[in-house]
Amino acid sequence: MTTLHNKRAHLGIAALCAMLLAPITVAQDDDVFAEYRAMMGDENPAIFTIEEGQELWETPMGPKNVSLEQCDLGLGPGVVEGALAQLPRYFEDAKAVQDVEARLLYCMETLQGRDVIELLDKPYSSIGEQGTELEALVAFVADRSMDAVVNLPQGHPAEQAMYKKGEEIFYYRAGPHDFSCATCHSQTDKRIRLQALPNLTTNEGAGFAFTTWPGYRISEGLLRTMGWRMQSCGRQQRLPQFQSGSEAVIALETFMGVNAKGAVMAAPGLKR
Amino acid sequence: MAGKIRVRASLNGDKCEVKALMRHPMETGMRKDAQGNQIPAHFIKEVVAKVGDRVVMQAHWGAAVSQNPFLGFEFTGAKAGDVVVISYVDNKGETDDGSATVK
Amino acid sequence: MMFQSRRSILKMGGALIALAALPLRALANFVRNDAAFTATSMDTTFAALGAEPVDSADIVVGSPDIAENGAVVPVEISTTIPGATRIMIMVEKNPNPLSAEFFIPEGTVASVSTRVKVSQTCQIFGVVEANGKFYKASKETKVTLGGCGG
Amino acid sequence: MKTLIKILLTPLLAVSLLAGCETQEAAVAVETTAPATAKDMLMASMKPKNQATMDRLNQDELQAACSNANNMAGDAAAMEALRKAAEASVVYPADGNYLGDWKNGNDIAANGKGLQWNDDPSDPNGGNCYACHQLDPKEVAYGTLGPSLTNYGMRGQSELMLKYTWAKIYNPHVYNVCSHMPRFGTQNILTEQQMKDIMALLLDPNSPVNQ
Repeated sequence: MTTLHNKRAHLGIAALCAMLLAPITVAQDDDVFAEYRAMMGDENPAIFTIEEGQELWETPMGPKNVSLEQCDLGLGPGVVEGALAQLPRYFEDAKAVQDVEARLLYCMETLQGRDVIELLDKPYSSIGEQGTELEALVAFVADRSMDAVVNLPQGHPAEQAMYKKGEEIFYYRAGPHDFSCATCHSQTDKRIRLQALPNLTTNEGAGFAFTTWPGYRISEGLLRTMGWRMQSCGRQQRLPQFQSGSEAVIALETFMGVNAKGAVMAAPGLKR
Repeated sequence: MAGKIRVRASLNGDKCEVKALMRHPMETGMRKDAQGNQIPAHFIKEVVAKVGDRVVMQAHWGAAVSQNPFLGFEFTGAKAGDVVVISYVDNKGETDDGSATVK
Repeated sequence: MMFQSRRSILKMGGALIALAALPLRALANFVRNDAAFTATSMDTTFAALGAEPVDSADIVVGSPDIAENGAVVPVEISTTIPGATRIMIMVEKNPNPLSAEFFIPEGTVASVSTRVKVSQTCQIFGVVEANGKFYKASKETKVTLGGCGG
Repeated sequence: MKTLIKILLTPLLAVSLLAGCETQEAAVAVETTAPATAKDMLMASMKPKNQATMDRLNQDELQAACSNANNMAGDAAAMEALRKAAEASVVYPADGNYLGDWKNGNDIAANGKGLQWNDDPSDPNGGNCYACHQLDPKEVAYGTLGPSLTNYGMRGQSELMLKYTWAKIYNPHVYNVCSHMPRFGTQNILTEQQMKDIMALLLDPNSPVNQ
């Protein structure tokens, strides 16, 4: 009980700091929401999802009846602290660059012997639901990565290739509206309606975006992951549906994460 | 293990400041899901906060209170070590409670 | 489903007995007025409450001038009216204006905060009952169309 | 480079591909195919959903040329050819009437729906102009990716102005070959009548844009 309270205070303070110290330069018009955000205070319902994630992490499951506590998120088996600040990265066992979503599913499959097809099929909550297993686990990993410095490894050729491919996809224009990621995210101090748009080609903008996902999405009452953010951006680009943990998503996350080097993790934050 | 209500209670002078966060969908009954089906109303109707037998707050809510509701209030006469218990009942008869020790 | 496992779901028949074991229903005189909660305009809500509130400068309605999202609007109502025993939050243009009411027992500060849904730009009212009389004050909150619009 | 290929597909994705009716050779092929292009990677990472079909990942010449950091590719002659093609795609109203109803235009400008996989294809598409442009100065929720169009009507309603504005909406690449703005006419996002209503929103002296 005590530790949970502390954790919660920690989450609150960090979220508040993230709001106050957010490195993104906000145009003066965007200050219209400063009062709103201040009134929201430090009460972030993400705490529920984090606790659920911790429970899922520690509960033995699957045919092998083991927990995920020996899952290697890149910093060694069982090390959760700071892991999100160094993902996506190359994993020798999987022979693949994986992000947190792909890695968690990989651990469920290999450690617990679980069939992850169903989880892959519905990784994200619909409106009105209370959170998926994957969302809860990502929230837990994010919480334990709070304050860690973003530092994606780029030593392996596969990691370098992912960055390159991510950059290419970032500028790929397609669909009836001719949109690419760059349409909205390659200029500084712009907004779409009233929402400030981070420039993901800069350290500042990429840093803000990378360190604040996953986030509790106020408008939906749900904890949303970076994978969901990509899927939702792709939807508004009028493209088909991005799949959780897929290569293109990992490539885009790598592009953003490498650009964000040195930023400080502040997730799960509060989002619109 | 506590339920899905997070409570904080902290002394500030002679007042005890209480902040509670509850995990609840607070469905209005007016929304539709992706398949176009009406999502039935599901919301907290009543909340009570007590210290021992003393009621320090009681509220009736409609479905317009936001999802994962927040409740903040202050009361006097608390001392460190008191336990504030908050409980709710919703329109389906589901209940939950959570507590915090005053600090 | 998994996340609801700890919730006790009360069967209709056993509800009253179960409730007796919980700290609920502590104040028998603070009964929910369903007609007020289902009324569809400010006037009919006041009628259901049997209230004819007068404007008061001693009620402070705290809500943002502009809300990033109408689904969650922080609202704080406080009053210095002596003997205030009830605080209500009413959102003028919501399908049902009455959003919440709070009973203020002796020793509890007449100030509450919560977050409510606001369907469109409108006045948010704080209504206070003190010694059988009703008082009101309001503040406008603008609700914007969020995100990319899709 | 040749060692990278298999790395790009996670085992999980391979599993999901198998589940998605791929044959077992697909998993093997993953190990041996050449490094994916951006499009290949997108094709492998997305699934069609409702109206958002996979062919939306196919690029036309203009999209391909404008898909890089400089938002421009090819030599000046190639870019001019693309601009000319854009010019040729513009269809002006047959009845010579450019101005519809600004009230409808304002609704279309505020509507961000249309052509997404969660949109009902039987509903009219929106123009979502407010996402990027300021129009009615009383509307606070406007974006800044494009220039403010408040008081656009000050420019008058000359034949030149009508045609310029129409083409800008129909296919903005006529004026800026790698414009970020959608081609509302060429790509059939808006109907002719909807574009006339947007024209009125911009140019009608009674439109809130010009108050």
